[in-house]
Amino acid sequence: MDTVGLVLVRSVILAVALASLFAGMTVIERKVLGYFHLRLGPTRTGPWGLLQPLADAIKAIVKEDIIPRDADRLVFRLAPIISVFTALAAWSVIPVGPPVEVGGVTVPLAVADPPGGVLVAVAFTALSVYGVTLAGWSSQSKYALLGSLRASAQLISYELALGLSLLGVLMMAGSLRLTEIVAAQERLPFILLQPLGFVVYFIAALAESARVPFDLPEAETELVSGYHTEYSGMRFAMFMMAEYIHMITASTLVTLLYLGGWNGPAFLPPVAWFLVKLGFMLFVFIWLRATMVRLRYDRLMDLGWKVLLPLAILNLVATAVITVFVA
Amino acid sequence: MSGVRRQREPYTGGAEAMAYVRDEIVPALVAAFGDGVVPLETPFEMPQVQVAPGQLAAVARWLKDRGFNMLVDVGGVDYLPRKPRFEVVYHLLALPQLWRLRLRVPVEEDEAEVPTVSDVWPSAAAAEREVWDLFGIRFAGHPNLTRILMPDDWVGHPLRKDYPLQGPRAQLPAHAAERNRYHAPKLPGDPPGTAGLPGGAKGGK
Amino acid sequence: MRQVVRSGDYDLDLEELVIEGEGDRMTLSVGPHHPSTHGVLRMVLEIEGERIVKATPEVGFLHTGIEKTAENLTWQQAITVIDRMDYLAPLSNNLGYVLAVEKLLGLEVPPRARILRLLFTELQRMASHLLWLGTTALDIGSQSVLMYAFDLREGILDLFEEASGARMNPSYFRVGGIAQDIPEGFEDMCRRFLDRVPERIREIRNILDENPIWLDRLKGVGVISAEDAIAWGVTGPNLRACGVPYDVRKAFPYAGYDEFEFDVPVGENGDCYDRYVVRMEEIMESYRLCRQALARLPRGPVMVNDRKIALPPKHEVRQSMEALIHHFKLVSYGFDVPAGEVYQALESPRGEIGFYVVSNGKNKPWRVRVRGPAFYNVFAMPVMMQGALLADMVAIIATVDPVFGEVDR
Amino acid sequence: MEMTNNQFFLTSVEKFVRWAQKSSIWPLTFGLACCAIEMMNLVSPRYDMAQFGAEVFRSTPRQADLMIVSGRLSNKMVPVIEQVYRQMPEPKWVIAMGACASSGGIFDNYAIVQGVDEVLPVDIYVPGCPPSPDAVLYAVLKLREAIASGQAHGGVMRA
Amino acid sequence: MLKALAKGMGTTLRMLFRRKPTIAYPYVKKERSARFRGRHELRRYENGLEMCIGCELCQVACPAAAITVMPAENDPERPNSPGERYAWKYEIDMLRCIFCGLCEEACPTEALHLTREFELADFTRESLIYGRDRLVNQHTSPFQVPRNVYPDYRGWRPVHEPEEGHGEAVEAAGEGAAPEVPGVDRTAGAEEARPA
Repeated sequence: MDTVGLVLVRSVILAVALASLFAGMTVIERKVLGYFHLRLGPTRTGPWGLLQPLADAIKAIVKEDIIPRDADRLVFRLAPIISVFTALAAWSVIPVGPPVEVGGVTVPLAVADPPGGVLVAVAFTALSVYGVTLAGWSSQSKYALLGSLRASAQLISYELALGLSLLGVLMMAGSLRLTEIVAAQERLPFILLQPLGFVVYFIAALAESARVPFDLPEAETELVSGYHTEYSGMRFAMFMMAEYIHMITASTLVTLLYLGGWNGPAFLPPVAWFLVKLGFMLFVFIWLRATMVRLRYDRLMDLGWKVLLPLAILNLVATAVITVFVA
Repeated sequence: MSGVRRQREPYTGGAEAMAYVRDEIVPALVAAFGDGVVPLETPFEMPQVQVAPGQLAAVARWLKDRGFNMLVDVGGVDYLPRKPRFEVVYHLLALPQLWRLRLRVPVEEDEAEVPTVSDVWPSAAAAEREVWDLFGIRFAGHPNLTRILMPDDWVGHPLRKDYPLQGPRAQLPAHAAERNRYHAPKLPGDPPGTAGLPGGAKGGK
Repeated sequence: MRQVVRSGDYDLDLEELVIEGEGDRMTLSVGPHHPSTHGVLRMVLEIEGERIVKATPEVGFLHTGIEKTAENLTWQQAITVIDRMDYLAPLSNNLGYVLAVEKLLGLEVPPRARILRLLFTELQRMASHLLWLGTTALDIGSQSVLMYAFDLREGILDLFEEASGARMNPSYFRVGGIAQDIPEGFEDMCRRFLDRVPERIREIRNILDENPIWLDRLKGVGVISAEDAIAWGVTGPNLRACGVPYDVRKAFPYAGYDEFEFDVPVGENGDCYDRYVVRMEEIMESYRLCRQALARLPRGPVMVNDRKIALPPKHEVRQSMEALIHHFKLVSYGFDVPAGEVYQALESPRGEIGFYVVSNGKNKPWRVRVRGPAFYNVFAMPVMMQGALLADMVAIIATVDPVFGEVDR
Repeated sequence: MEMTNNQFFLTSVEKFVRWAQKSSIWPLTFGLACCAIEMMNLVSPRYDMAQFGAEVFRSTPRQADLMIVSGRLSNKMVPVIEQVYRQMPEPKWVIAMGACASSGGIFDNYAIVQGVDEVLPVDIYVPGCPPSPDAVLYAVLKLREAIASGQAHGGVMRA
Repeated sequence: MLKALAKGMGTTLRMLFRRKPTIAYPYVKKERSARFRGRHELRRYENGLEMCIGCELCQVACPAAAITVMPAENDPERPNSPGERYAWKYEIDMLRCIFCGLCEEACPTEALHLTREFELADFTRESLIYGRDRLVNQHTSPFQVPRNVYPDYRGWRPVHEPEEGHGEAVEAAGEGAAPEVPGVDRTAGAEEARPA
């Protein structure tokens, strides 16, 4: 039986794990990206530069905290908190493995595994747009404002394609519960059954987490730093954290929904399979960043509305037809 | 590769083109404008003519109509203490023909004003601003004759010969020299028998 | 609509800026400290949403007074300041200046010096275009290409360091020849470097050339017609991208370019993509030129045999009184240059750089006027920016390739 | 930089914080002239400042720790650099890179400020015109040591 | 389009496995060219006498006016240099210096030399004005002038041919960093170097 105590324990473990995963992710990205760039990345801070994120974090904490004179102080402070909260909250329903037996109690490897898990995760991801928008608006800086406008437009337009492509998976799995969706892929991962849906979902997820080539909200060369131009120190670090957790969430969802989650040949335990697939997805994210250039804003909108959305609908209809006739 | 690229025959033969300008166009120009235009000798292949400031606008139009479609450069020269003191130098280029021509417009110090040619060649607009900024030569009819390189509130025109190289700093008292020790003169108490010049001064030239 | 927006971080105005718009027009001041302005350009943009209605470049933030400083140095010393003008192509600047002075002096440099100058200028063109490629790619979002381009450029800087002793601003060319002959082993080093070039360029083009996003960002963006470009004084790759095959190396050959075989890549549409391809092709043309220059490098002196211009060699200074006197005279006074004025045009990586040098017969230049190609290119940018998007501004500034040391001088 | 006089009692927390600060110096992209090109070379494959965790060039001063003034500072640029410096949060450091930024260099003339220290507090000066990237790396390392030993306080170098 | 993307992705993936040219800076330093223009030094002859004779040509040649030389007469009993004068005070402002090498060219005795040392950064402007104490090469200096710094200065002979004749001057310069041997008379080479 799941008790409140166990849920709390799992929440704490998850929060700590995510924070360290975020930290690890920054240094791994810097190193892998460095290798793509023919250089080494952090090497001196701690062994192999592994303590780099710790140094970054401590530095960010002791850094002076500037709030611009004209900023809306309350909203300015609230925005990064919203960002981090929504990013973390999405993880409350994401399982990392099948339920395990601990001392006779069956414990799911997630904070919660509600029946509408997918919806909760997607909803929280979408909510993060508020943090970004409010940050840009409250900064009272033109670059930040433009960045946040771009971010909100981008998130909203890709949310549709994302949700619609997701429906194909849900139909095939016949459930909204993430563990059951994974269980439905025991024989074949959905990437093989839903290739089109996968492509649409992957691009939309990339755009949602604002990664290259969709990193327009913080396009450095145009908008200086986008919506967090005016943020410094810890508040900026919180935005970075939210961004990285979004990236991890996106990779996780792809893993769970399309790559079969923790299913895999038995020579590795399920959680390890999950981590391998997740790691691969994260590598693909970095790889794309090393290869791609940034889309232009209007093309981004075109891609979202004129290409991805019709494709997602097509995928949905096709899945529906096939599901009805085959089943 | 997107087949739009091709290596077109480049323009060649600039030397003959300049000879053509010297032998054909300059005489025609002189004939058209009389004593407003004086051909100067051309020591280094590029033909040059001296144009009176009053005639410049008309000469510019005439040349533009003959094919000089690019104004390569507008620059000023300060010939202090000569009179007329300044000269505005225009370098023209005609593109398919590769003609080059230099116009030299002498300008008096008291009425340092030349008609603008920015309505003939738009590229002149910025370059004329630069000449105004650095030499203080005004261009009548220029749409926006403001400083371009120096800050708006700068005093003086730095490239004039009577403007000190160090600008306002040249008048600063010794504490500036104290900081830039290598520019300070020799100090009393330096050893006897030294024949050196004060540091940094390129004396005797 | 009346909207109060605090002036952006990068504005000069410290006061609040009130924007009164018809519609949603707002003024955005980009630069002079902005990551995509390639230095210290300030672009005052009027934008509607993300569409640019009006663009006004403002320059002068790097005004260095190079022309004035050069007037206060001797002819030979002035090379050092000329170097620091277009800091991506110091050797092109050097070459233009020394050619102008040599014209005034009526000097003919030895053939070895001439071909070495050509070799180094072409290496410099490659280095400049590589840096341009890297920063452009960075502006459009690809950090990797920046790294690959820098990695390759590093090889050229090594060559400069080997020959002249400095990676940038080598002050290597002198009036009358070259400061020092190339060291032993330099030619092999140069060949080894050149061997790497085609492969590396191909890799970079693999990443960019057919990348749909890259094409999308550049094609049809920042178009300028040939007539407009000529009227605004645009030269160099930017002009050739419009289809005008004007290259000073072919049109008014200098430094022996007429003895060499190379093509002039020309674009058609005058958009950012053509500017990109023209420059990429130019790298390969420079590569060809370097190969030819290495192949036909003659032996012989690298400085004119004229004691009134060239410093005597050190061993002679130690032995001969006459040489010592020449040495002292040349170092302390320099040499007189006959009075006159000369305009020397030259194809720098950014276009026609012109040196209008006036001498009054003394040991210092009376006036060194530099026609910076980037100066004119910058002021043609508003034409390209008509109706572009904010993101296009980045691509336009990047592909026009301004260098502010040369714009502001 | 060795601690010559051990008059400061460093708690381990302070030491830890300084270690963090020195290990994570994020520079600002403030390029002016020739030196800016060599500054860009700092992140290039060969020199790779990322080794010291310092490759994160931030384009907004709000998130930067280190301003590398790379190139000549003209009079017209002074208000800009002052404002950008003010926008950087404490603690912040300044490297005057190259001759022009440090002292005006060859340009002892009307247009150039004779050393950026007339405008900003400078922590460390790097000679060279431009200094090669490893010379700047040396300065960064020296600055790191000064930060770790508590000597560098944003322009005020204490013994 | 997919093919193009795959090509790009493949290229970057290959880069992942390419050898990295990174220099682990403080531990490994880049090999500088023999002509590298770094910190200045004033060299000594083998017998310990300074090569600089205080002629001030470097000061005049410097376009940045970074060099200050104040010569003084040599004490005939304990000379500092083989000439009549020596540099009583010799200062180079490293921050003004643009490392153009004109001073090195100007030096008639090849006393002034730009070494390969590039690590010069310091905390104050004052500390970067190098005086004689830091410029005159101490005998512990490991620096050796490579022979190809002046393989053929100013092209008076065809290049890349074996050196002959005037090689001695280069030799002497190359050994300028040798340990000071007090009490030894001036060598012939040093005599020869006296300008007048």
